[in-house]
Amino acid sequence: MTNSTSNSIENLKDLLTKHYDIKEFEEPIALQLAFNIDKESALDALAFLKSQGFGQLSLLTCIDWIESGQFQLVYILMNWDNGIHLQLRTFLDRDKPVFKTIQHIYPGVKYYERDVHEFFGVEFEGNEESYQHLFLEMWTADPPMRKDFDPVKYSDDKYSMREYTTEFPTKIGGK
Amino acid sequence: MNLLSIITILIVGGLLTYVVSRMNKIVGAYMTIIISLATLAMVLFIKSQVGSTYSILYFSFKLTEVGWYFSFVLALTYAMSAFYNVYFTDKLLYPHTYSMLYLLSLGGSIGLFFARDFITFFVFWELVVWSSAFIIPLGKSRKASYIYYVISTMGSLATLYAILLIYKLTGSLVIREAFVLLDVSLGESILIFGLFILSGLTKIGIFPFHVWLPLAHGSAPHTFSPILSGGLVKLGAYVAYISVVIFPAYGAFSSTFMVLGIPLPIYLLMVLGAISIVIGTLMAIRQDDAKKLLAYSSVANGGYILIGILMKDQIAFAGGLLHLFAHAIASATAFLTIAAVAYRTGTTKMSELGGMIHRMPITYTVYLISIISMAGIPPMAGFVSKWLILQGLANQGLLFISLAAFFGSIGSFLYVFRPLSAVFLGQLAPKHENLKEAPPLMLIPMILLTCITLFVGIFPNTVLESITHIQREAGINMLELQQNAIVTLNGYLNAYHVFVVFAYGFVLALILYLLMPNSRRVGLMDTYTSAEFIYTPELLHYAHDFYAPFERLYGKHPSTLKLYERLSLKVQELGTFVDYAFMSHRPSLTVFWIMLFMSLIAMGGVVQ
Amino acid sequence: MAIDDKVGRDAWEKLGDFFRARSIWMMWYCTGCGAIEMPPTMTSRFDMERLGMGPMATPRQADVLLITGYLSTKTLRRVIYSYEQMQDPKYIVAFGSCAINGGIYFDSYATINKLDDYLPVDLYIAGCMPRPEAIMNAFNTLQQSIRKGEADGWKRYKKNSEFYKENQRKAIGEVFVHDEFHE
Amino acid sequence: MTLMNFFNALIFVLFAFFMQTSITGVNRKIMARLQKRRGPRWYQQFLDIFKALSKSSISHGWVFQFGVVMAVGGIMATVMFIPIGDFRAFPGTDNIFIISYLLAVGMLGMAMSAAGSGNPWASIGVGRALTNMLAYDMPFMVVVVTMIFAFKTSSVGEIAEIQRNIGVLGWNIFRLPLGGIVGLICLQGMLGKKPFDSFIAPAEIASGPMVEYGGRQLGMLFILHELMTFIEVSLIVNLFFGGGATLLEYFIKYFIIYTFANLVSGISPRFKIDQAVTFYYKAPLLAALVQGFIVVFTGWGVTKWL
Repeated sequence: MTNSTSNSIENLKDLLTKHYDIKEFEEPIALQLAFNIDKESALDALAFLKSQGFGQLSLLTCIDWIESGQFQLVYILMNWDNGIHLQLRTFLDRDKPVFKTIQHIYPGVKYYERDVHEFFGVEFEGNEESYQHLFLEMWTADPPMRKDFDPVKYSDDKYSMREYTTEFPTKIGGK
Repeated sequence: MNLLSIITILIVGGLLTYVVSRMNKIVGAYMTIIISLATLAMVLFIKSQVGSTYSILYFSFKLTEVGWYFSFVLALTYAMSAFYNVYFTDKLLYPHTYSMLYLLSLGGSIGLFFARDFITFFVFWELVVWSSAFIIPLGKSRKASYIYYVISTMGSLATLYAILLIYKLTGSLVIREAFVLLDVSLGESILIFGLFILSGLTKIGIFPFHVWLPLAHGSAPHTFSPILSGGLVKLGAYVAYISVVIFPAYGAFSSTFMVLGIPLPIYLLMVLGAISIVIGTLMAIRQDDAKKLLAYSSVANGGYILIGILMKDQIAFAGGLLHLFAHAIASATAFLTIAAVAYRTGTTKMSELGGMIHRMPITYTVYLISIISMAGIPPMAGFVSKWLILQGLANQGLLFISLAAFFGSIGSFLYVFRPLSAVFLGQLAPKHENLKEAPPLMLIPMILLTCITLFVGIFPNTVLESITHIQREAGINMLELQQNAIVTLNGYLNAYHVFVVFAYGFVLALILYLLMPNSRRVGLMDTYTSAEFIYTPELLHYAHDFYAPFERLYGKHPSTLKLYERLSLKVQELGTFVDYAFMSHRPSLTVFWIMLFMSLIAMGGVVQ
Repeated sequence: MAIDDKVGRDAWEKLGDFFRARSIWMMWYCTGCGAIEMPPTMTSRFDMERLGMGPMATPRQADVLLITGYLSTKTLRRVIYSYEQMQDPKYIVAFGSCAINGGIYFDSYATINKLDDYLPVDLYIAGCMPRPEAIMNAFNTLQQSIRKGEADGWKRYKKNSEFYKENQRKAIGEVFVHDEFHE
Repeated sequence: MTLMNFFNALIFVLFAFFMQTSITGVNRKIMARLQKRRGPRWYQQFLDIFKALSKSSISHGWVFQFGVVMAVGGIMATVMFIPIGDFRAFPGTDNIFIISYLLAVGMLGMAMSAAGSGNPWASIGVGRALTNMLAYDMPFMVVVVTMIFAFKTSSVGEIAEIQRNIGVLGWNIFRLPLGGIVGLICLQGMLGKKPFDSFIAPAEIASGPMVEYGGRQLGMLFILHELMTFIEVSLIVNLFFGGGATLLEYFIKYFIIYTFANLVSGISPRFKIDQAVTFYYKAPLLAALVQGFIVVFTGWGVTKWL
């Protein structure tokens, strides 16, 4: 089983490098391939991979690289025939994070895009629903998963704390 | 003021109403009310003249006890439902014909009940069949009227054949003498009995012939359905009465195989009645349209009435006749309440209604009391009649029929509760927010009928009195009635005591209830929804597929209507074959038939 | 029944408290991780029914609402809606440190820290999920306080309801949610 | 129908309530011991009822309250018809059909007020309760009809009298064995005990019809449940076990039968409602019919008995 999948990972790599200029590939664990791709060619890469048998979009999530001022979208795809997981990663600008919806490729991505928009503020053109809230009810502050959001400050001023009066006895056997 | 004047007033009045309502619909409708109320009053008035006979033209009438009882029930149902005509005239296509036929059918049925000889009987029978057949298409569907007309004509033709057979055998046409003179073999008496009762079975809607009832009642105009199920079904009961009591059925069939003391032909009819109870109940539980549901309940209760009358003993016979009265009142009231709801909301589909009690409380109370009587629960008339029937069945030891009777009475809790909960209780849809109570002229008959049901339920002896007169006239030993208790061979019922104790219990519960801290009024939507916020009452109202788990048990049931349709297809195929074989002009066929006959003759087998 | 702090309980309420102390029905609403402590409290080893307590299916029938753990804003809306559906007199027992001062979720944007500002709590049970012994002890204390008439959380909620309503509005905005899932 | 009758009847209802509620309390302890726990005090059921009565309550309209009062009133009236030994509150009214149909008043009253609360759980629960009634009442009524045909009387007291005259072997459980077994199985359905209590399933439909009741309505419905249990169990005692000549004898029989039903309910799962209907229409109905044929056609156990 493994030699057939290992060479299928090999020819997958050649296939991808032939079509798109992908600098380097990572293999975090067996049967998993991760690579970075620029924003423009990410869309048709996803369409191309769907045609190559990656029928399932397992997850769409976002990573906030606040130092380099970038958001990183990660699409995890899976191919049921040979069991290969594939992580397609693209970088977005942090101040104006905009990307296109891929509902026409993977219809299931509708709620993932809505979740990423709610917690990171990334806009997905073409998916009007993504501008509504999914988990948070009546949330007015800015998206909570961004690194520049301070939960402790939010929690302190929104939810009252219990004040503890600290009059412990100054010495043992005190008053 | 005698019987002839009643019938003439009705027939002439009907034609007169046609002319009047041609000019103004509303006045025509009020005419129907006045005339039917007058008929009711006159019927009550002529009670003292029992036994006298009249004759006019070719018809001759005899005022009998049973005739009076039946016409009283009919006149009451007609009079009460007439009040609704005023509101529904503009919804009808031909209101003037409706008013005329309305009165003609009443005239026909009263004439029928008092007919002395078969000719009058049959003429007035046809008058009723024709007038009701033309009223039904004024409602929603014409197909229902076709099916109704076909089945009842089949019945009436069978009766006509029986009448002619009797005339040939006995030479006399008077009902009471003709049957007595009959001394024929067993086979012929079964033939006559079967043919004569056939029209009764079709009219009551017993099992094989019940197909027309839900279609006709369900789609008849709203004001005529109560008469159809409350009144016209009782004509079949009268035919059953004649064919069991006047025609010495028990005597004629005494030589057949006896089932627990009941001759086989009559026992088979009772089994048919039992089957129609079970089918009526099962189908009524499934219906979504309230009128169809009540129609199927009429099929079920028709079964009770037939069983009661066929038993012809001291208890169940009285039970059958009382049930005839109680069911007539209860189902007429139920239909009237559904008509009132339909008048206000425009639909009788249960899944589209809900929460009517908050806008039509009086209609709700009237419906509640009518279903308590229909289900046979104590303080109402329905209980006394069902009690009598069940006592009679238990006394005779007929297990299967009493099983069907119990299934009918417990099953009736299910199907009477379905409209109560789906139409009147539950969530009120916003579109019904500003509904008003039924108009006052509609409330009068409803409240009147409810009081009658309650009164007869507490003092059943008032009606049972006239039923004992019928039993005396029919030669059966009469029901033993004490002050207001009924004493039978194996049971004792004092309906007044039951009511008093029920009221006493109610007062006790009320006192206990009022002692406690009172309750805070809360809106209908502030209800437990597993802590979720729901804002659409229509979705929260539970009315669709009310008894889903039970209905699934008999989901794929064989339907008699489809059986008839397949039958009619077979007849058409036969017709086309005959048409092809004999009627076509192709020479080859004629040559074929000639050759066939020649060969037969040649074989010599055909000659002798 | 006019309710104010100073006046004692009239005879009717004293009698009522006598019965209410010995038969408490618990609402079946497990709001947090402490709910897993209830099965051992009910079953054969500790047997809550000895105290006359038992679970009941709906808020209308229940007397005591157990807040068993942290309360996120979404859960708090449902808890407040259920609490208001319960019949007076009603009590609240809060389990664990998350209800007392936010516990380990004190810094989360979604959970409230001090339950007392939003709902009148009659009894706190310390512990990061108290064991059944602590729960049984707490129920005993609750019964004594009901018998003595000190468990007046529902009176406080009625009396200074605008204090509670104000806190609720500040923390979770509108209790009744109107969004696509509920319309 | 003198004033004495009414006073006796009131005493009788109170006696029925206190006897049944204390037996329920004892049974809750027995059920607890079944599950190896200690269980509540014997008077816990009284505490629950009076606590429920003492609380404030809500109402969804006049039918919501009227239905409860009508139900409890109907059931109190039915209790007055039940004979114990020779004590009858109202002589001559203990007809089986009156009792079983007055039970329907209780069911209808509760159904009406539950549906009036506008909660879908309640309507589902009521639909199931009525289907359940259609299930358990068929075999029971066939047995009742056979008894009426056999003993030529439909008064509960007289049937009990007939059985007592012949002594212990005269009990119907021995004369009509199949009928007795069917009676006990139907008792399980009547009481709404575990195998057949899908209409008050607490987790599935939030205790069915009882979903919107709190405070005094809930207390009244507890009283209704106790009185209904009293009626049904005493029906079985009178019809199949010869009723009680003395109060003590009646109490012992009553306690044994009710505890037996409770133990069966303690260890059995819960039927879905259509399974309950198919269950009752198979074996119990067949047994009841067979018993009926035996009695009607051969007369064993009735005419030909020791």
